[in-house]
Amino acid sequence: MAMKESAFAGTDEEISNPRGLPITGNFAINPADNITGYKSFQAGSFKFHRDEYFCYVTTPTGVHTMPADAFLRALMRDVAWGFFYGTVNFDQVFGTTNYYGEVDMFMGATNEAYTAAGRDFVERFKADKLMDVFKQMVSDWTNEGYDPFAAPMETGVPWGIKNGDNDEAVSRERVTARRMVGLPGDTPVRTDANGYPVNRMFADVVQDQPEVHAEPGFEHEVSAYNLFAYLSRSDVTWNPSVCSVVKDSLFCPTSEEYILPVEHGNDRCEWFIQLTDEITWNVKDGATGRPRAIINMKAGDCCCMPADIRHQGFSAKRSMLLVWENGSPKIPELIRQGLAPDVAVEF
Amino acid sequence: MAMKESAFAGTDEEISNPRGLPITGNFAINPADNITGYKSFQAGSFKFHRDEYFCYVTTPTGVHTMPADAFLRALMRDVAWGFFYGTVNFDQVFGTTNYYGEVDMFMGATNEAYTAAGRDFVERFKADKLMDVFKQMVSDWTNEGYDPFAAPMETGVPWGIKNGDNDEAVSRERVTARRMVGLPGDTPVRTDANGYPVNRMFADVVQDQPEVHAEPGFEHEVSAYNLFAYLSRSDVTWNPSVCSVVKDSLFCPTSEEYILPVEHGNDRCEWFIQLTDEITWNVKDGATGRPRAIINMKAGDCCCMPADIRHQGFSAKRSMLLVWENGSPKIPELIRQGLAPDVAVEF
Amino acid sequence: MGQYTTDFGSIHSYKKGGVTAIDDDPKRYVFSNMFEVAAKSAPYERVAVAKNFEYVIESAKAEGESGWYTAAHDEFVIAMDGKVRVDFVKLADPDALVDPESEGAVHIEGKPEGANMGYVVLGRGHMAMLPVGSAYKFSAPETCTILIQSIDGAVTQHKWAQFCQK
Amino acid sequence: MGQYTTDFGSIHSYKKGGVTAIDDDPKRYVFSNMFEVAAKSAPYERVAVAKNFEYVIESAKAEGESGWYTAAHDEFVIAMDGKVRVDFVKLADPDALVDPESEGAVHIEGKPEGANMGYVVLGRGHMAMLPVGSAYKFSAPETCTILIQSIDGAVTQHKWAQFCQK
Ligand SMILES: [Fe+3]
Ligand SMILES: [Fe+3]
Repeated sequence: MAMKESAFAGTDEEISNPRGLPITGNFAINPADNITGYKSFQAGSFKFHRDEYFCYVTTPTGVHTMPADAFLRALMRDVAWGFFYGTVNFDQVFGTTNYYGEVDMFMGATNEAYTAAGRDFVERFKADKLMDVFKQMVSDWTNEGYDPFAAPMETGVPWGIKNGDNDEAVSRERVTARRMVGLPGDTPVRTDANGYPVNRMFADVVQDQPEVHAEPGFEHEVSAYNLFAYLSRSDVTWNPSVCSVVKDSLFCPTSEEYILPVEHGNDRCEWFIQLTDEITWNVKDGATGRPRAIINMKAGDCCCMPADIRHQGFSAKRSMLLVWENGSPKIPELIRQGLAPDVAVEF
Repeated sequence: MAMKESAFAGTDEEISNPRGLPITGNFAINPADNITGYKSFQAGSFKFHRDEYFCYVTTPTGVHTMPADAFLRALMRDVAWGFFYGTVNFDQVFGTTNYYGEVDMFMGATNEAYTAAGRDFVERFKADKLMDVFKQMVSDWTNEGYDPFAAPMETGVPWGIKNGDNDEAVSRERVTARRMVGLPGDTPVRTDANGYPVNRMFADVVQDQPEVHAEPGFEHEVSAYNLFAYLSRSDVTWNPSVCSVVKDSLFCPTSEEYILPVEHGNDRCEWFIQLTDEITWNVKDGATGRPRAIINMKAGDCCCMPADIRHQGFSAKRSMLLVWENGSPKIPELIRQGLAPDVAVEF
Repeated sequence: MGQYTTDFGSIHSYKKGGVTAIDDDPKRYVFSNMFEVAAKSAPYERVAVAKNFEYVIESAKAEGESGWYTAAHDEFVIAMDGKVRVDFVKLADPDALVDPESEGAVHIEGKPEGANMGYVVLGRGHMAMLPVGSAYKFSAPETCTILIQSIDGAVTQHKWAQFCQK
Repeated sequence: MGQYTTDFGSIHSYKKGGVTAIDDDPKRYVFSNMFEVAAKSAPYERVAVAKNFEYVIESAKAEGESGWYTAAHDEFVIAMDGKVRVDFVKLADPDALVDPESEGAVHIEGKPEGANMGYVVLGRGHMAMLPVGSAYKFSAPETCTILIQSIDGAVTQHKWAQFCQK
């Protein structure tokens, strides 16, 4: 029996605010440091600066240090995904939780040791205001030759003092088909000609196109494209893009290589359909960070990420993963209120 | 810090074995994989293999995946340090605990989630036998141009299929002064001529030598050298070497840059004396892995690591750190039996 | 750099991964393999392999001809491991065959009335739209697997206990 | 690449870091700064800044001349931030001045008897041996800091509560 989220009572269109936090303002972008050449940034009580190796997040409760590559890869996803669904844990300490219009930014809020000791720190921001700071941060802190979207074997290193930029790479638009890739007027397929060569690890992926025999007048409806070829030409990793849409059901396939740069903390169930090759997922508790499971997925495997966990994937060979999201804005609050289960299917 | 070779041979005293484990044999080195070119290794029920991005540790309870750079940097330290004092956590799951002659190798034994769920796995090995496998592993898995001892800005990347080796780098002899560096017949000072140029981040460290006016016959006793110059010429990071010895009191200064590649779990108190610049230490509980403190050390700061924690350091600029160890073999068992405190000083 | 071989899997040859629990119940991950599900089901049984509230992803064995289906919303199909033809008819009176407020695909007895829209032939990894207002039919010269993005409905089979890791 | 400035600190100019507890007692880390300890102590007070069972590291303000010391074992000294001269005498009868089974340095009244061994002049970062069987004396034209590797003994001062983070 289909359980629709609209069947549950008790939702409205207000933005959820489980911590009851006020909106914080006070944004600042400070001039480049004389030695490192990097700007520093401020959002509320959060201060951000980087040097040759590290990015630092400072709050009234302390300083958190992250390697620049890990921070920039995570920041890039948070920016490109528009804070995504639920929580983007840059690592086990710092991250953001999306309430869709407003965002909680936190230090330690998803880390058992921090919360148990009362050392966690959270502030709430208007999403667009915080996004503006994040976008300028990823732009300023990315050097020429380094692409935080790329796999390690496909890009340079992020270390060192400020040295040019890679705004072309960090300002890529996330691709979001309205109905399906390849439909007239919708997201175009990828080709050599429009700047998407086949990735070296997908050289054996057949690039044929489906036979499409539309009768006159039905060209907008009888439509097909080669999804595997499309994914074999992705120039980014761990960056789901919407390829087909059934109401709130979004097929978001992506090409994956090396490590998902964040621990994604679900605010709803999310499904993974492994289209090719193999990914291993480390699953931890969403609230505490304790390891819960390790999941190995091979081509054809289907697996649900429950709403109460966080997950991080490892893909040794570039692989194709179909991430499947239910984009309904009502689900997270239903789950928080205990009106919907953490798991997608009980059997 | 390097153990004395005699530790491998076993001592007259009984070797501690808190888990009461039998010694495991069954070592194997398997031929190179046809695709990746890397050998695989086995020690007891632990199996090790690597591919372009990752190193994998397999036990009967599961597979643990680590990025190749993190694994090789940690393995390099475990090898160079002779399993060090206490526990070398390669990350939060895999590692070794040294019992000085014998070694426990574990998956999840220092991770609360693994132990609470009974998913931890431990086997015990003769130290010299396991060391032999580890040495061949670090040799086979390190490619030409990559130095797991070096800071990220000073070396290449470890990714890709097997491509040459860097045995010169991975087989460096650790430096262990018997009485003091620079004494006749003891560890020599470092110079351009013997292959130790000044590191770029220490270009401003004065290279003068002390005035030594020894009366005839006292040249072996009236002796001094420039320790800061010596450290400015270190070609490795996070690799303490013994510079002066008062019985079991070992001054083990080292030059640090980027991140300590392991989480070192103490089996006794260990002291840090920050000689120059700045290091931040993330301190976690030794048994559970829960964050306990963040410690920021600036030049002149002195700080003890208690016997019940693990620690990992971050150094943005290359810095000089004096690691001070009490090498007495009796201490760990005293602490385990509750006969000595976890802290060095109570006040 | 070595040559890479992309591993696709198929209804005839697939490997399964799985859930290694550290501190959890594997059932919560609803882990199955679409090729196994298709292989062990009757042709064109549309078995849910993923479900998120009302939405589903169905795996089916494509073998010979299917019946005709329609739905009150778009659906999409991916040919996972072989050649599949999809024929389309523009329904003359869609509301007569499927409640416009309803969700999920419905089976239609016999070929429905309406204009011939054409057809597509999908190879491995090709995705086609199954547009609202039309009926569609699959045919496959050789056994293979199709994956359908849809909504839980009349034709959706639920066999979780049979196929999912416990 | 930029130019790097190594930060040494000195008795006249030092910054202190510190312990930020997440779930612990900062006292367990026995956190102090050797320059602060030296600055706030009398000349040549040998104040322990680190201790591990019997072993200690002492910080002392070097200023003018110290008395003479000896120990029944080697010790070592590092000049941290300025010029320090160390004079050595080969003790004619070391056991008369320090129990050969004892640990830690002892203070000797007046210049001890024995052959002149020579002296060293240490600059910043230089380390010298204070060899067993000898007596030694420090002198510093300008105030600076010395760090001594030794064993807890008669001359070692313990002022933990005064200098360590609580
Ligand atoms: Fe996710
Ligand atoms: Fe350590």
